[in-house]
Amino acid sequence: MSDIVATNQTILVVGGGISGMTAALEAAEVGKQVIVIEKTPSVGGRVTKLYKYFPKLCFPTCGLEINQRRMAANKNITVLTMAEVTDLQGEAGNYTATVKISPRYVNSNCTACGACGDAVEAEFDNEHNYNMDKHKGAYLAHDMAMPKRYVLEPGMIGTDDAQKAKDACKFDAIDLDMQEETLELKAGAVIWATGWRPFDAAKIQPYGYDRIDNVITSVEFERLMDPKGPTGGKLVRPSDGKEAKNVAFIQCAGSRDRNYLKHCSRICCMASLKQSTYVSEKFGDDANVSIYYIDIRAIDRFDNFYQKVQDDKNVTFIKSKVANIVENKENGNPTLKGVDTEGYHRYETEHDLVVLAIGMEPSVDKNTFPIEIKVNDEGFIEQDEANGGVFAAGCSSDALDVNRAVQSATASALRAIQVINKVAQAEG
Amino acid sequence: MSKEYSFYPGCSSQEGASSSNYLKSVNAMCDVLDIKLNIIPDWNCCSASIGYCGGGELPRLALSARNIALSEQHNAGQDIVATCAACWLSTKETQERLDSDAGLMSETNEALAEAGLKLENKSKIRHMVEVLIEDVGYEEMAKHVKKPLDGIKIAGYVGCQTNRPFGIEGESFENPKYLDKFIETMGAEPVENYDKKVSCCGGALAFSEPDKSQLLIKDIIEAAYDGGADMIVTPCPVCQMNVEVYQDKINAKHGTKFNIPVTYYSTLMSVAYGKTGKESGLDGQIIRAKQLEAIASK
Amino acid sequence: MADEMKIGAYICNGCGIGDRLDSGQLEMTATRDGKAAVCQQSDFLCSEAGVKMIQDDIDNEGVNHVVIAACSRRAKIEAFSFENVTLSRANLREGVIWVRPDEDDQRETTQEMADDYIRMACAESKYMKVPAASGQQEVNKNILIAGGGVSGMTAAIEASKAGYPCTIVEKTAALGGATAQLYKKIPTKAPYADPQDNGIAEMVATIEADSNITVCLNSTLTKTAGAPGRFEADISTESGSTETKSFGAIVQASGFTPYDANNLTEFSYSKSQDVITQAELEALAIAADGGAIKRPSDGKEVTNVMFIQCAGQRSKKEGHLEHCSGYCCSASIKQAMYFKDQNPDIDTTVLYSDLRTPGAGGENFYRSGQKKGIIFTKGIASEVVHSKNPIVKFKDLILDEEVEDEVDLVVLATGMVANAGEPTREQITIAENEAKEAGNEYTVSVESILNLDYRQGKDMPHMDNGFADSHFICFPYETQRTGMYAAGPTRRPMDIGQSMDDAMGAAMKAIAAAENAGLGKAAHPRVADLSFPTARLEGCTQCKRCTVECPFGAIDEDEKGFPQFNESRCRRCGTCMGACPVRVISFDNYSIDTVGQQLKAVDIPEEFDEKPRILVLACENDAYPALDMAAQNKMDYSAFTRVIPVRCLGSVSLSWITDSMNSGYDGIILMGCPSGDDYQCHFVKGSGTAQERMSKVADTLETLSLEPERVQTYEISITESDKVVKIINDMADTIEQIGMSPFKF
Amino acid sequence: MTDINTGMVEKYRNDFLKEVEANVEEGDWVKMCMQCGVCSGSCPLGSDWDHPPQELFMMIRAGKRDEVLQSTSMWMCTSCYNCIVRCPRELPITHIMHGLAHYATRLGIEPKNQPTRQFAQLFWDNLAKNGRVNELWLGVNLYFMNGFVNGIKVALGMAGIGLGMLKTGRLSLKELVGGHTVKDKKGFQAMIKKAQELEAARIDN
Repeated sequence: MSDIVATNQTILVVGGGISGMTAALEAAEVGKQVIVIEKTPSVGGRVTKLYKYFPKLCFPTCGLEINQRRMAANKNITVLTMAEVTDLQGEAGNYTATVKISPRYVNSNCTACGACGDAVEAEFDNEHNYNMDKHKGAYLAHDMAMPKRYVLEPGMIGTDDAQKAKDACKFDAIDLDMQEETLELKAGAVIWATGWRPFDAAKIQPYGYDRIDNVITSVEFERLMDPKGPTGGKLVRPSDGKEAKNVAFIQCAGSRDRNYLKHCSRICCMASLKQSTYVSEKFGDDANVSIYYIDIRAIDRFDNFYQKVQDDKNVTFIKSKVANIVENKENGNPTLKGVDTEGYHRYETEHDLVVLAIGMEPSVDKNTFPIEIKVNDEGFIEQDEANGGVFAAGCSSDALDVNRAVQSATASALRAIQVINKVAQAEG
Repeated sequence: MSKEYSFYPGCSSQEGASSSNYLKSVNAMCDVLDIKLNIIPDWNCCSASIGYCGGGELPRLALSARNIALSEQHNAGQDIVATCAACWLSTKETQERLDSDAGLMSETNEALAEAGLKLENKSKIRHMVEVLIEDVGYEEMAKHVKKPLDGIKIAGYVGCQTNRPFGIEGESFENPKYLDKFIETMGAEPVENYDKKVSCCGGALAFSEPDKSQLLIKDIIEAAYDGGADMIVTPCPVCQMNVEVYQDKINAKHGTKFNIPVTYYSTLMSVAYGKTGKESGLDGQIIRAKQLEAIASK
Repeated sequence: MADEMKIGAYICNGCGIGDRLDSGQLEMTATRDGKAAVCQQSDFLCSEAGVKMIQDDIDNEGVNHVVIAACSRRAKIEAFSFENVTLSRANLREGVIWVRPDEDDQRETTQEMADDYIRMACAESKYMKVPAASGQQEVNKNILIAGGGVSGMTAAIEASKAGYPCTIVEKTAALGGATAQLYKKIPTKAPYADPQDNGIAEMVATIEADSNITVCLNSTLTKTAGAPGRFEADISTESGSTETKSFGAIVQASGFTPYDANNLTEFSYSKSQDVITQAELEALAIAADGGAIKRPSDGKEVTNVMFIQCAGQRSKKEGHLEHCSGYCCSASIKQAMYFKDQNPDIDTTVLYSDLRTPGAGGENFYRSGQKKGIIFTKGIASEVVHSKNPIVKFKDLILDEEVEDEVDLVVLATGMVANAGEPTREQITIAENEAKEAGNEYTVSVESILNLDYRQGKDMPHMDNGFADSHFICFPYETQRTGMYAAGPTRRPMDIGQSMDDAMGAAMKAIAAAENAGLGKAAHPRVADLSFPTARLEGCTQCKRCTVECPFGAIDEDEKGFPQFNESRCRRCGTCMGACPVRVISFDNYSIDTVGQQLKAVDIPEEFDEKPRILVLACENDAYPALDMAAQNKMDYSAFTRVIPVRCLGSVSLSWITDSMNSGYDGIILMGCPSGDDYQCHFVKGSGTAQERMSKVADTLETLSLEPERVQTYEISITESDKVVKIINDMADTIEQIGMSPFKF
Repeated sequence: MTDINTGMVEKYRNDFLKEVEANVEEGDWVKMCMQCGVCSGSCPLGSDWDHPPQELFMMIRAGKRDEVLQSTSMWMCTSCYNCIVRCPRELPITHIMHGLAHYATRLGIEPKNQPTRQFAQLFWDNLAKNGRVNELWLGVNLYFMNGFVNGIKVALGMAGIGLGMLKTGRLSLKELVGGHTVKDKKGFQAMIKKAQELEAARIDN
């Protein structure tokens, strides 16, 4: 890692999701030096876990392919995976970041031939599928993982499996003695693109996510549709593998609620509308979707999509925050209790599966930023002079859909370039 | 050394009142755990959550304020501990409301002045359950068990007001676990996912809306039976009374055959701690808790 | 680059290639059939040693055409990137051994597959040139900004901060646009509790103080010619004077027009003075300037006001807007606060169907509105009756009852109509035909903003609901006119906060466009590609297909009707190349020959060998990765398949189809991206255009008396690995049924 | 206070809302409701409410003064606090319900024969007298609150329970005479009186 060149004309991008990639690319494609710090073994972030995008219902990997090709072809970009910024000092035009790099146990010799994966036995939780299934101890996060380089589970190190993996590799790509590294990087500007994480559904006690098998989150539901997901693309429910034809979506699961997240996460309404089409796609007229909502927030052209879903006679909308969910012990169906507030109608309805349209929480906790920075009550970074040369991109700045996250990231690239160009001018 | 608390027993715990047996068992339990309860002298009723018709906001606040003031005067520096959910709740609510509203605070003190009292409003207001969990701890609670309650399956019915809106630190509103832990600690077996654990028994409306309330009670008891419970245990006097005493009426009305004892956590504990049935207030059971009696008389 | 061509072929034996294939045989194929002057093997070609070996040959042996026979062109890109040489990749790993079972009786066909890919790569290599910029390009850092509203001003200020001179062309006499007409704006900072100053004054001051920013007021763009890096814009003032300036790129921030509330007869807008729009309320608020707001009809101080949300929006009704304008809920909250902050006793009711205040700021602002006593009622207004005081008739959806409410003032939350300029020629033609069918006349009612001197039309194409939005979710700024970027409400309905963010993004893209045009590099998605299309005009028949089919309006025609390529407008998709019936258009590194010679290089066995050949032309963006991932997951497909990646299905020349048919291929599969309304083609129209062309192939097959099943076109998304495999194997079955092609020699 | 509902087209004025904010315990929270209905769905006696809490809040905003104050709904509150803990907008719904009930009573327009209304009043009178609740009298009064004959029926109906309670010492006949009480009755009653005066001064003008 010592060969990384970083000066105070370098832009440091923290986070390699769609926002971080975009910011990095926009800056690099006008000739700026960019270093991307990604915590996981591969770039791409949350969107790699989405089956389709709303409102076009196209596949995220399609745009990812282009972005990854752009990155691979661009010599101005250095990507550090399994890396985290542990400290950040300095001011606009002159930052020093301390970066911790966890061992991958696989070096750049790896050709992703897969021999190590075939050689090992032990299995580990598959984070890419929100731990709904397992993967081998030597793995690629997903088919399009970039860098296309295997990873060893730390838990495997010291076991026979680790040795098996090493022995299976013809290219000497596996280095079981790899140690954690720490490096210091200079930077003129920092783009903070650490994105979001789904709110912990177990905290929403009335919905029994921790007690009822057939209550899952929207991000998990997304994985069910994916051919490479835990169900191989089948829309079946966890308890008994029964086809989930009668599906309830609960909006504001964790959002707009002082008990959890006070803010509106913006994407959840559209996510559920999108996911309602999954159910129709799978089961046609046997599909039966109920969407429990407070307000359907399908703004601008998204409303056209909302109108399309409204025209689907298999989808019903109920203005109601579901009060609680109990499990029908006979058939495992979650039963939703509440009141439809449009004219006061009580309901007690059974569904095959309940999907919590889970809220968006900033990945980085308010108080754990490595540098003094303006963060609002919701934990999002405010655009503020006081932040100096640190700029938020994407969902670290607000709850945003992909399109808006990319806009925000593109804007952040310009903010960073403004700083860099000043430095360049000063240095002549 | 023994822990001392300023104790607010509440109307229902008085001698000859509906949960006098609760007080008995609490005393027995505290005796073992070396907890000293100093009763607040001349305490008054908190008006529970049913005084609102006649009593306005301020008069009701004044009631609990008087108790706190008396405690601060006579049991200075001691946490106020209540065994009754309603007492605990009203007192705690009063403290919160007055803390957040200077106007109400001064008006309350104006009223208290008529009784020659002044409120500082600084004492901590706690439920006996909190004392057990936070000050005594499960380990210590377990140490004193002489007669483990082997082979009894118990539905831990937490009810409403011990659980909401304040509840016990670290427990969820929908599925608090502490009562089950008590049961286990005493050597008995808790009913897993007892899904009426925090449902409402109708509270005071058991008197005014008997039919409606008894439907709620019916569900609570049914769920306990479904879970294979031999008995039900609760931390709340109203819950205990409502769930125990109406079983005959429910049987008569709905053709059920309910006959399940309902006791307090303190009853379990004092029996497990080797106290006699009388000391444990078992004689206060309308539906006799025979298994506990058997253990107590061993 | 060296004068004479020298091909170096490098065969990797790693990842099982060596175990599965006879590398000696491969080497022979490369040298004998592929005419590789140098051929070396390596057990680990992507290793430092392997790469060094190749670089040495380039440096010392004069190798200038490199053929890598290893893994997919999508793998080890960083390792296999060499300067000043052409690069071809024979995909032996994902293309051969990973899609074929490791069985002895399969070895022969698998080896044949590999040999063919070597031949194909060498053939391609032979016809590739190292692309060099045309010399046409020039660096021009000046950014043209159409529109002086908050979006345009932001773009100018921010681009200038980065060192790029900007010129704002504003139609009116002042900067500030719609925002300047606001008493206050929706808050853009925590705690998002109160309306904020609109901020225009400071921005104007900043601009005036910035010598890098030129402002042309009372001015419009009467003509915009050229291309990124060399735009020539005629800036004309009202007085008629015109100045021509050159620019590197353009930001279009032409804003919006408020929806015409006169269409809302049900709400008596034109009848009652006390039924007004949000814009009109701003005027009243400015007039009141913190004092009591008086209503228009009689100057009475307003004591109660009702806001009707979604007025003429979110509805398919004739004359209504189908979209949601996104900002109106927050705007009504803000305006209700005008009243509440001045006098809390004024009753303010917001009648909504879905209250839309997304994000952290939005929800805080909603709560703040409630705290201030604004009443929110979920209901649908059916009518506003004009009387002394307007009477609002609505259904309260919560209380489920019809209500009549008499108020002092009604405010209609009408939406945004984009100022996106004229539709494209293509769009106009479609609209005209639709109108004709309906028996009406279609006339373009809007003024052009850019007045582009492009044969495709005067402005950027309109997307959903008439906005100049991008169709892409991952690439929100990708318009179909290179070097021009829409910002603010002309792109998509949005509030001020979003517009400012959006304008910064657009400025960023404009800067990138200007810089890359200066270097002759392509814009998205083939970023940095130096190749560009050229035509042998002596062969051109002036059929104009290239100019018509170019998705990006990159090609003009000279007076004789010959195509004029504008390199910096071009995205290098090759649709023009595919369109050209006389095959005169080509790129240095991608041409009729680079593909045509590959398919000719494939060894076509005799008919009785029972070894058919299936040609797959796969889009490099989605279909080819899908094939790669099928291989990664070790799915098998027919050993008779030969895959050639293409830049876009739009670049596929019919000659490739006819040639391969003539040379005895038994089946041809074209794989492109989904087209239509939700198209996924990165070049917008490429795959759609290709499918149109292919629909005509049937006749060609007839004339050759071949079964139409032999040529099939499919839409493939990148995730559809199972599908691509099935398609190929189905084709193999089909061929078994209908038999081999009679055209084998 | 004039009846706002009679004015045909003078709805959705905030007069009643403001009245509630001024005079009803925790009334200033009513405007914060966003009509999600989680309170209504969480109520154990929900189905017995003519108008669940969230609807009452909307009615208050719509100025339906009499319909709200004369409603039996808030008297259905069992004080289980489910609504409070689940409300996403932290409305103290239980207290608002109590507050509305009390305010209706104060205005004398509450549903007179609503049993909880009657029991709640008995309970207050009972404790206000001695400072502590006399369960026996409370019970006796309760059974006879709807007149003597009906009272006998109820009493007999409850006799079994009463007996059980007596046997187990959880109900004491001592309560018939004297019974539990605070010692400082005078001070206690003065305090209550003062509190009532102060509150009245705040509300009744």
